[in-house]
Amino acid sequence: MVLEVHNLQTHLHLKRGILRAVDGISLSVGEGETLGLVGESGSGKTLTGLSLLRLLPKGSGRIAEGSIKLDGQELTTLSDSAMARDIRGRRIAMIMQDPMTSLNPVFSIGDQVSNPLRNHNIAHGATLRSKVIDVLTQVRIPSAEKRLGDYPHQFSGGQRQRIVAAMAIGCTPRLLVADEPTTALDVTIQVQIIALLRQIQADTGTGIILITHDLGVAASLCHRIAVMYAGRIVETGPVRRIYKSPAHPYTQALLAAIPRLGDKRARLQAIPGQPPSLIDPPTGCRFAPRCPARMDKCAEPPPTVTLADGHEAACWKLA
Amino acid sequence: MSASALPARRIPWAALRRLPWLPLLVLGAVGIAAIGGEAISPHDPNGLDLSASFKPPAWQDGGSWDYPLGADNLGRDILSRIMAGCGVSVIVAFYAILFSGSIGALAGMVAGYFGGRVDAVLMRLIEIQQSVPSIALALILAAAMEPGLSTVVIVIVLTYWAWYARIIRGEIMALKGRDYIAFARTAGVSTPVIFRRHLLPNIFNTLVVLGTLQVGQVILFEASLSFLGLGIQQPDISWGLMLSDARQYITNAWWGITMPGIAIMLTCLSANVFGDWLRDRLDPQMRQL
Amino acid sequence: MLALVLRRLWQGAISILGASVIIFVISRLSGDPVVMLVPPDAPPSLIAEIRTQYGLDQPLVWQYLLFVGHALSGDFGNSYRWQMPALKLILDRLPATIQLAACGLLFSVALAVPIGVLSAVHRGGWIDRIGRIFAMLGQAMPAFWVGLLLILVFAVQLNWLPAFGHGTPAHVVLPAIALGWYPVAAQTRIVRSAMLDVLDSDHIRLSRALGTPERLIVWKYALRNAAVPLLTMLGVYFAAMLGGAFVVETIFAWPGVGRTVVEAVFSRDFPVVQAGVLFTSILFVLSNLLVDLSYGLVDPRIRDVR
Amino acid sequence: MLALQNVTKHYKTSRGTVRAVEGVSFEVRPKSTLALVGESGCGKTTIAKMILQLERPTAGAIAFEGADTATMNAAQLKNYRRQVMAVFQDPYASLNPRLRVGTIIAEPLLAHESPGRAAVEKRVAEVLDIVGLPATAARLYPHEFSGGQRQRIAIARALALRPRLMVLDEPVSALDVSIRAQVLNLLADIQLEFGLTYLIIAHDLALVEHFSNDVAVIYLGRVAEAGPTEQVFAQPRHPYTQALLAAVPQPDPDHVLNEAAAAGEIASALDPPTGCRFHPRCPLAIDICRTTTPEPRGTPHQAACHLVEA
Repeated sequence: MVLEVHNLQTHLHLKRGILRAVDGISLSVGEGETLGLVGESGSGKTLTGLSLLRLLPKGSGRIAEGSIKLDGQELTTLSDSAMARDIRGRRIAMIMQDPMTSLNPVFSIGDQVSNPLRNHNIAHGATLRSKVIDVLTQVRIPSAEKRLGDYPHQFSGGQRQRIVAAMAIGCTPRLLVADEPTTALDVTIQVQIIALLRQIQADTGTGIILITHDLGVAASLCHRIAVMYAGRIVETGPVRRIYKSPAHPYTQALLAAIPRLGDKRARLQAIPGQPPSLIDPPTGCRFAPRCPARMDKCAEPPPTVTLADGHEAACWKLA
Repeated sequence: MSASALPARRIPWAALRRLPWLPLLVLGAVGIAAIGGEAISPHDPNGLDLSASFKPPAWQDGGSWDYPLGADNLGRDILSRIMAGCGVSVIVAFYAILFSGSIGALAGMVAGYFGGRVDAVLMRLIEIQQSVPSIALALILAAAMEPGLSTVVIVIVLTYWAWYARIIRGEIMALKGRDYIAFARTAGVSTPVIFRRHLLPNIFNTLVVLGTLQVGQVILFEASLSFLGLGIQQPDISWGLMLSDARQYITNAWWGITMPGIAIMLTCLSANVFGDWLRDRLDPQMRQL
Repeated sequence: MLALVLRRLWQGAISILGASVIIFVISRLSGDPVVMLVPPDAPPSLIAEIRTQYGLDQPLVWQYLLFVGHALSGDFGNSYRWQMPALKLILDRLPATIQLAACGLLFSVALAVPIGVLSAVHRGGWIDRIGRIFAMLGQAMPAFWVGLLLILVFAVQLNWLPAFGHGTPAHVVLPAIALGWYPVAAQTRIVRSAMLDVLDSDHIRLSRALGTPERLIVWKYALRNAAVPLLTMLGVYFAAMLGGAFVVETIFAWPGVGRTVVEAVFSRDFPVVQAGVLFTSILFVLSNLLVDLSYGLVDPRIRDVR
Repeated sequence: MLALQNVTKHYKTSRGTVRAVEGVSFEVRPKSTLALVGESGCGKTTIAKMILQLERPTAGAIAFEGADTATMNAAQLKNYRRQVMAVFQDPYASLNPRLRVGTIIAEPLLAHESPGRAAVEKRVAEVLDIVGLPATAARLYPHEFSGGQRQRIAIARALALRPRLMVLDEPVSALDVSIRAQVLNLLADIQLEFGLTYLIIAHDLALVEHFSNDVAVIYLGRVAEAGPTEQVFAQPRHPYTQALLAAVPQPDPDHVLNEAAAAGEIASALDPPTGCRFHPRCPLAIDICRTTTPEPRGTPHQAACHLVEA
């Protein structure tokens, strides 16, 4: 396993109280595997990604408990300078949502793409330049060597996301955390970035954590899916099982709530209510207040039930 | 995150409990001295007493509590003169802020909301205004007119209206782009109602904050002009004028230039701290001003 | 780029023209300007002569055009007091003022940039707090008072530095500090808030996520982004220095334009006042022009967009 | 009910003329839903702004029940504004945070009628009930509600005057997946109940197929394809529509995306391609596509493509 996370708890210390944004999740990513972390806003998926890099909001964010192991090495106890030197950008890299803002507008892309290579002592001098051209060519930036001196605003949104990907893969990281990498893009561009991520994985064998709210994007890219709700993983399993035979009522409800092409139902199955506050979350199953299959038992924490090889769900109904 | 995602900006009475008391105390004292005038000052501020000439502050050798902050070259009580100077500062600040604020706000609102040619003309006017340094403007005004309180006010208004106009214009333009104003326009709500309901409440807070923050600047400006001899004239008393008088005796009497300066500093400091506090409460988005 | 330069030049010319209107109109506010152009005891024949000579019997618009015409040919009239062309008087004093303003700006920027950056990086820390206190104090102290205090302490009491005059580098220290003191506060605020904005941006977050050392993030990647507001600031504050120079030059007996104009106001030496103020405005507009043109150096977007 | 005829909008900027909308025509049938679909920058929002009279068309006509909006007098325009209401994308930006919900909802009401206080309160309570919020909501401020609830308030406000046409600009794209269905169902319900006509602007094709009766696919300011939703989605004729549909990820791991359907990137409206604006990305482009703008062919299912038989 490239990454193994066990019982991770990330808290945000706010004025209103402690927000348990990530509340005891466990997951793993294998070599060449893509894990989809699927959930709605506020489900804790983005903070999970930032926890892996230990880049939580300064002052308020804290990893309260749990372990994060990268190739067997524990990250939660590593010093911050060691994280910056050996982990971030070197062994775990990141792609963010908005390509229009994730590149520095006043530095040339040559400088920005070479920056991680230089900082991590991957290449210097003349080899640095050829390496940068290589990486840019790998993400299919046309005539890369002529464009090293260009600035981000001279590229389109899709190209910028390719450049961000180039910055991320330059040091051939073991794990790529992609936080909504296609959400800000148009459909026809989105499909190109999906293809690019697939190609990067085929070329380098990197593990990918894809953080997304879009069940379509997750289905097209992931090998396994972990569905998050209110700070917890409610169901995890191989992609086919999650979409074809979802076990947790939340996963089922989510899949029923989205319109699909070619599917002309008159009404969508809405999920009533809203997610709970994570400052003072319910003790039992967090989806219970909105769940159609709610039982008395749901007031207690639900057990994690193994349904098939690698397919687990936390629900009393399945126990 | 968009600014409108903030909680509704009602007048935050709860927050008023944590008033900045010290600055308010200083400003209150200035206000009382301005209103009370000679009635409450220990000496006649213009009263000469050559025997008390260059009397140091009370805590120094040779000082007496009769002249707590010392006396100037003509033996006039510095404390009484500082108290008398409060009046000028308050009057100048009041009129200058009232006029520059209303002119600037009106220009800014009109230009910001209607845009186009009106806006272009205003922006050019602001640019021109800003190409004459305000002290230079004061100099030619003083050369052309009698220096005095009203000249000081006119100069400050001519200088600061553009500051208000620019900020209010920017705020109106930002507000104008908000979806709730777009909705009001599409729903047929009339322009005066849009101004009253959506624009003025926002602008009002901004104006209050800008006005408070301007108090300190106006006081400094008045002091500078009076110091140069282009502002308040004898026998009226202003802090800047006191400093100008004391300047030539800088080697004999350090208190002459120190005490009025401290009065200026404390008043400005208090006004600025209070303004910052107001801004943080009423208009957290303006923090960089 | 050339088009941009030309457009900014044109706009600058308009501004200076506008400034000349302001100066002209105000100088006519007090009524008959001849009174200011002649000695108080001038005989009526001289007044009439000067009136015709300066075209003051003509309509106001024509008078303005005459004023501009004369100004363009370098004729602002003769200084009554110094008996020499006002223009030459001002031009002679201009270098000293520029020198003082530049030193003042250097002092304030050298203080404001590091304090602002460190305040933003250690937001809420001790540098931030001390910076805030200093900023608060700075904004409450008029430049002339700072100047007097500096003279009191460093010239009168300690006798370290000269209080008056011009010539050696030591002479410029106190006036430059007095001039640069007030803007430090506002500049620190601008740098701090610009840095806070940048440090909170996605691209800095990405830089961190890719392991860029914090030192590089702050002093290279973030600071260059913050440079645009910083540059704007430079233009505005160089201009403010020119304004402040009127007061500071008077205190320190600095032989610059400011002191000359202040003295001219008291001797009602109107040609000198007009020339001095107009040249301050020109300097003002030129400095803003330079700043506008230098944006392109730090921000590549501006190079392409306009 | 609403008809756009050759509507064009050009913006003059310092960098040149932005041809945001170019000769767009379509018609919205009463009590039905027409969807405008397209990618960002295609001009769909500009079209909505023109319909809402926030912008004036550079050329062309927008007619409401046969009357040209450009020639309306003040009273007619006011009546038009009363009949046409808008719901915007971001429920955080579209409600004034300083006003109580009751005041927000009553805003259009008070602009057109002068009912008494009690009448206003009654109407507000009525529409709040329709959108599924308690009458007590009127006394609260927007920040006390979640995104989905705020969008309900925005819908209530648009509904207060019982308009005929509602322009829905991406009404659910700012909401979470589980909340979207609630709001979409609500919109469908009130359409049926009050006989409303909808013009919805969206980029989510599955949503459009689900929600609309007719659709117009916009590419770079022009209508590429338009017609009854069922026909357009079942048999897309324009290569752009085909590419769009092939690129939508499906919540189905067996679905294969067609990555080659539309290569390259969208051109700039500052300098749109000649001829068919899609030709640089079109896998089927032939010579005529580069030179001649294709006219729409077919009715009611029309496509503006040289390769489509009339």
